[in-house]
Amino acid sequence: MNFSLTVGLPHYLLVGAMLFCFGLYGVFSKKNAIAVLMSLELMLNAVNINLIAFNRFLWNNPVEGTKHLLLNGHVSAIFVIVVAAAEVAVGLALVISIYRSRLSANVDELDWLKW
Amino acid sequence: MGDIASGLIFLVFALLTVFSAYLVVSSKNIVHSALFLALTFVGVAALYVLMNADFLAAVQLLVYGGAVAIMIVFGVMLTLRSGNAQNSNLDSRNALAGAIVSLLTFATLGLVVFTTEPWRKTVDLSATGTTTGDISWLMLTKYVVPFEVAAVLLLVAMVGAIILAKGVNDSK
Amino acid sequence: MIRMEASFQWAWLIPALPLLSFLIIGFITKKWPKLSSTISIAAILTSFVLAVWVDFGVFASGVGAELVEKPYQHVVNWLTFSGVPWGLSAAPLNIEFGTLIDPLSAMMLFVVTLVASLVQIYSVGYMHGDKGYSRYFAYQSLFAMSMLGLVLSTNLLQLFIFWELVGLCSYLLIGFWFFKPSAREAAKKAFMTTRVGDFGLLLGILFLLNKFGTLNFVQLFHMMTPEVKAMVAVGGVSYLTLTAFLVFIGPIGKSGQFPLHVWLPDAMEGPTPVSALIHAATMVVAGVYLIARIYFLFQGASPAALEFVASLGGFTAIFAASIAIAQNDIKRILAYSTLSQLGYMVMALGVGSLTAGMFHLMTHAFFKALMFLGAGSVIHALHEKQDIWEMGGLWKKMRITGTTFAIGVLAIAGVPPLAGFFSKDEILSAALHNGHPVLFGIGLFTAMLTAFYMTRLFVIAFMGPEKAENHPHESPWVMTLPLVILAFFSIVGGWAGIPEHGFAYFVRPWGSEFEPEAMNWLVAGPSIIVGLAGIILSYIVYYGKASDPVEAAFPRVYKVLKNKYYVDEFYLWIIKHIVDGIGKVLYWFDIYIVDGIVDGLAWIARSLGSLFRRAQTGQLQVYAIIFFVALIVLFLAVTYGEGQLHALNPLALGGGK
Amino acid sequence: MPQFGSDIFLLIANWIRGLFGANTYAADVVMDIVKFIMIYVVLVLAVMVFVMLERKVCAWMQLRVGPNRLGPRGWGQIIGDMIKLMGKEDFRPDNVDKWPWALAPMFFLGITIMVFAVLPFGRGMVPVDLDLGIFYILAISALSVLPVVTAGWASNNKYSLLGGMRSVAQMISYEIPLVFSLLGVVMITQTFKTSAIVEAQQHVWFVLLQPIGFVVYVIAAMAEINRAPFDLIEAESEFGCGYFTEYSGLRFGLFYLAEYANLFLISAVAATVFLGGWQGPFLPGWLWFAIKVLFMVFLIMWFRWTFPRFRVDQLMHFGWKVLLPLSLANIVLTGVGIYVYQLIFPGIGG
Repeated sequence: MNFSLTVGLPHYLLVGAMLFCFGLYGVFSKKNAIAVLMSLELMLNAVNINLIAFNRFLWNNPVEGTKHLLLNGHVSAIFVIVVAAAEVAVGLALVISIYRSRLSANVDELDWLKW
Repeated sequence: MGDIASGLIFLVFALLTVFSAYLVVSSKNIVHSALFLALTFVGVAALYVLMNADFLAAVQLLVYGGAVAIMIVFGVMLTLRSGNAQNSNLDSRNALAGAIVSLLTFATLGLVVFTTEPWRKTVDLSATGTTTGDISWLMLTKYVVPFEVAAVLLLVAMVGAIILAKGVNDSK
Repeated sequence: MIRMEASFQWAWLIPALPLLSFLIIGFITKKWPKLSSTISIAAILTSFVLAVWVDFGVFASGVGAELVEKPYQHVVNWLTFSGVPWGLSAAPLNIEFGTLIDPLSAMMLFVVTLVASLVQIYSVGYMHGDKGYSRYFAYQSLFAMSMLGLVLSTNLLQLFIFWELVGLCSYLLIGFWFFKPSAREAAKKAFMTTRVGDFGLLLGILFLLNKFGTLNFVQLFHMMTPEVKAMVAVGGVSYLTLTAFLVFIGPIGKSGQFPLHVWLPDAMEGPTPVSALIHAATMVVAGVYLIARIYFLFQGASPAALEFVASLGGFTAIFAASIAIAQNDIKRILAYSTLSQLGYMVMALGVGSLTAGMFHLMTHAFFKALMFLGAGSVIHALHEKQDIWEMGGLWKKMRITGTTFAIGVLAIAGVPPLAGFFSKDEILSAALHNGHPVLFGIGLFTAMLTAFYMTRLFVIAFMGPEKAENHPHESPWVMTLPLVILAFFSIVGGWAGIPEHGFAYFVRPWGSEFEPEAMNWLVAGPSIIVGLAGIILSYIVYYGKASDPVEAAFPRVYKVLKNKYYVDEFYLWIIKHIVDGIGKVLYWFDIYIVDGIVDGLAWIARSLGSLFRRAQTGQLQVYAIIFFVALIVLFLAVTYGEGQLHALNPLALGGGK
Repeated sequence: MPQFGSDIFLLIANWIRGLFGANTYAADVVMDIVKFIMIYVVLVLAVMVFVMLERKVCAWMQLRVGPNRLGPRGWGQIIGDMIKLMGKEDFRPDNVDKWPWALAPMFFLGITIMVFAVLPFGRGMVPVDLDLGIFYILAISALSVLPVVTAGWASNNKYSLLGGMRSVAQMISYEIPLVFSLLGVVMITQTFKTSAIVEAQQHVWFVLLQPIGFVVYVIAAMAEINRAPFDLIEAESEFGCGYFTEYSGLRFGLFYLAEYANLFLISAVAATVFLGGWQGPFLPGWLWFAIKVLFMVFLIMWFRWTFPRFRVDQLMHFGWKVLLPLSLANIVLTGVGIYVYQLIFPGIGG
């Protein structure tokens, strides 16, 4: 790969991958349930970066017969954001309700279903 | 000149995003994590702008920065017990395994990114201008059903969140 | 010819009508006893008429002889196992249901429907007022259906099904008064004991099926080639011999031959008409009928098989007859008499005379049913008293019963010209003629014993001193009418063997030549003499006695006989000590070895479970880590793997690599 | 319509560009820097004026004199206060969360300043004329909750934390009607562009077409910037000074500055979206803009010194059960109105 300052698809994808993997690490290793939620948000953002990068570099052309750009990636990203918002709302509500009954938001302690 | 500038700008925001994402997961104080999360969102929004996704950048700021981050901070504050903020975001015993698996995942993703020939595009298609109209056009034509479904999802999530957080009043 | 064919093809109605009756009674008219009995009797009488029609076709024309060579079959296919040809038949296995008509089955049809009809009519009087009146007739109908189906079976499987059905009916009817513990026990005993025999029969059927690929009697008969006869199973035993032995185990159980005879006396716990029908005239002779049906198998087997059959029959005959001398229960005497006569029949078959065996089967059915019904009449009159020593003086009070009973006694004793004389004479002459002098002697002695104990029964019960506490009275006409009819047949039944083209002309093994045989007075003479001797001796010994003089004279022998040679006790001892011991060993084996293995497996599973459940940490994050590890491995395998996975590359990356 | 001095700032801008000749890239960079500085200058000046104005208005409404010692009629007071603020010790309490505590005021002000980039100060005087203008304003100002919460939390003080928590509840609740109230205008003009919205009001101000939207906007905006009667976040009588209790010196000054900058901001947005922006006869556009902003500022000050403070539950009740339905109804009404309008005058808009 020749060195160039021109920013392209792989760069964005790499940023997305890094974000995703940081999120993954957070999901894997955080004790606090809210931290896990945050890490999830990171992962969702990483996905969004990828979606938009793909849209930008691979499908950035008008829809046939119209002057509109093909922005499927953007629309998908919006839906991801919608879902993320719903997820955060419900997730936080769950965490708070668990916290209320257990006085803890520690994921390690949420193992009532184990063996 | 422009290439270098845009490259530098990308570099700045990419680093901001990635570094604050790193801090989100590495910070020992969960409030700091939440704040860095907000910073990450802002950085991602900036990346969107660099990709000509201005509408999405604004949505990102509005929804993630203005709502999700705040909600999370709020949730943190509601579930934080006094006096232990400094150690509120500890790693569990899975940390090492999690790190290894995350690294592996990253290696895999990197492998895919760099070995997939059609993806090695650096061409700036230089399509500029607003994306708002096109997104709305797509939303109201091709994706109108998912759009409505998303609306229903949000409503359901809202009701669910309220019920979960408030608790059901049994005395009724 | 056409007319006869017409009657033959309606033969299936003969078992079908009682079945219909059974269903109607069972499902509809159970609440109305009179209606139930009417339906049942109507059904069996119709069957009787049909049977007579069929018999007319078989015997009253020239068809009978043809049918011996080429039996009439009317079949419908039931199961077809297509594919691999079975055994020697080299054709797909076909299991069919149908009716087989030849003189043998025609004769049986007549006997069974006649006796069943009479017994059912008799039962109207005998079972009057019983709580289970409708149930009784339902069982009777079911039994009639089963027995007739058995008689008409075209193949061994069909026969086996009906064989088990009659066993079931026997069980149900022995235990008809299930509130009596003894009835329950007797029913169970009968069922269990016959199971032993049925197991052998089933094995035999499987052996036949395995080798011949068909169970149809006619087809089996035509396969009895010399090559087949030469087939060796184990060691020096030919395949057919082995199979014949196995099949013969069935009749041993069903027809109460020696080791498995113990159920039949106990079966007398059932209502007396049931004993008459099932345990004297029809079901118990099913075994004899089975042997006759597959007689070609025994003919094809080594002579040892028939030898064994004959010996067992002869032994059973004398064995049961000797027991009968010492019994006091009227029905038990008759039961042991039945055993003895069944032994006679089996012996006849064993010495090579199918004709004699079947002839005796028929006559025996008449006079034994007569005596059972007579005994029932007596018991009915004396309100369930069965000990002959408590009877006495019935002759004066119950003329019809007494007279008909006397005819039965004379018939079984072999006094000419009654039925028993002809058939017994035929057996004895066949034994002598076919070179079994020992069996001839046994037969002769048994004949004397038979005359002795039957006379003993009659003398004590009917001619003994009158008992004041008894108020016997003659039974109603529905009970005496069957007695009279059966008495008639007991007298004339034997005359079927007299004409040139008589019984022997029709009822003979398939493919055998008819050899007319004149009355052998050398045999008949001693037979008559021993019969009369037995009667006279018994009369002298027992007339006017209030207790058994034989008991006083030979107490030890009497005791042995009284206790039936301790066979039941011996069985009990075996069961208690040997079977129980084996059971204990097996129990130990089961607990510590079998259960040990099972428990060990369970323990292994449990240990593995408790080991692996550690993986079920309940922690989402551990699951997520595992999930992602798997995902990465899978992805790399699919994307960069060689061989099979290589083909999936386009799917994984949309064609890019 | 002749407007004296209308384009004076544009002339200056063109002159600066002219200095760079053909090198438009350098000219753009320099102009961006100039714009940035100008925004600061305008902002600081405006805030100084507003602070003084508030004291004067407050005094006037309470029949007092107000500051009257320093300078003519007391207007020198602004300078004095500034010097005092800058001279004060920047005191950091012991157990604060250092970095968030230190950065919160800066972010707060920074976010506010970012929003000014899209405001049309006059004809052609939009620092960055984004397509997304209004949406950008909303998106950026949505972020301003965060520094408030951060400040409240980082101060490690019960009062501050309570203030921060209240700010979350209040700002999130009122952000929704705020966004929706502006949507009506966006539906009519079919653009987010601030300059285009101003242009569209050449004949009629949107306050006339969107009276409900305007009312909702003003109320929600006042809540957004935590001004009385929505000043629960810093309710002095309840818990000291809310989220900036622990701040002093220049950091406190930054919050103070940001608060008045926000006041400027919502007044400017109101002027732009509902009051015709720089549109107006005779006077230069930027002057019209300033007048309208001042009017809005005065209006909001008026409210502050007129209404009592809400209770927390009343606040939430009002936001969710009155303003939100009202703004939604406004959107529906606007939609119906546009539909009817297009039925009557086909071909216009769409």
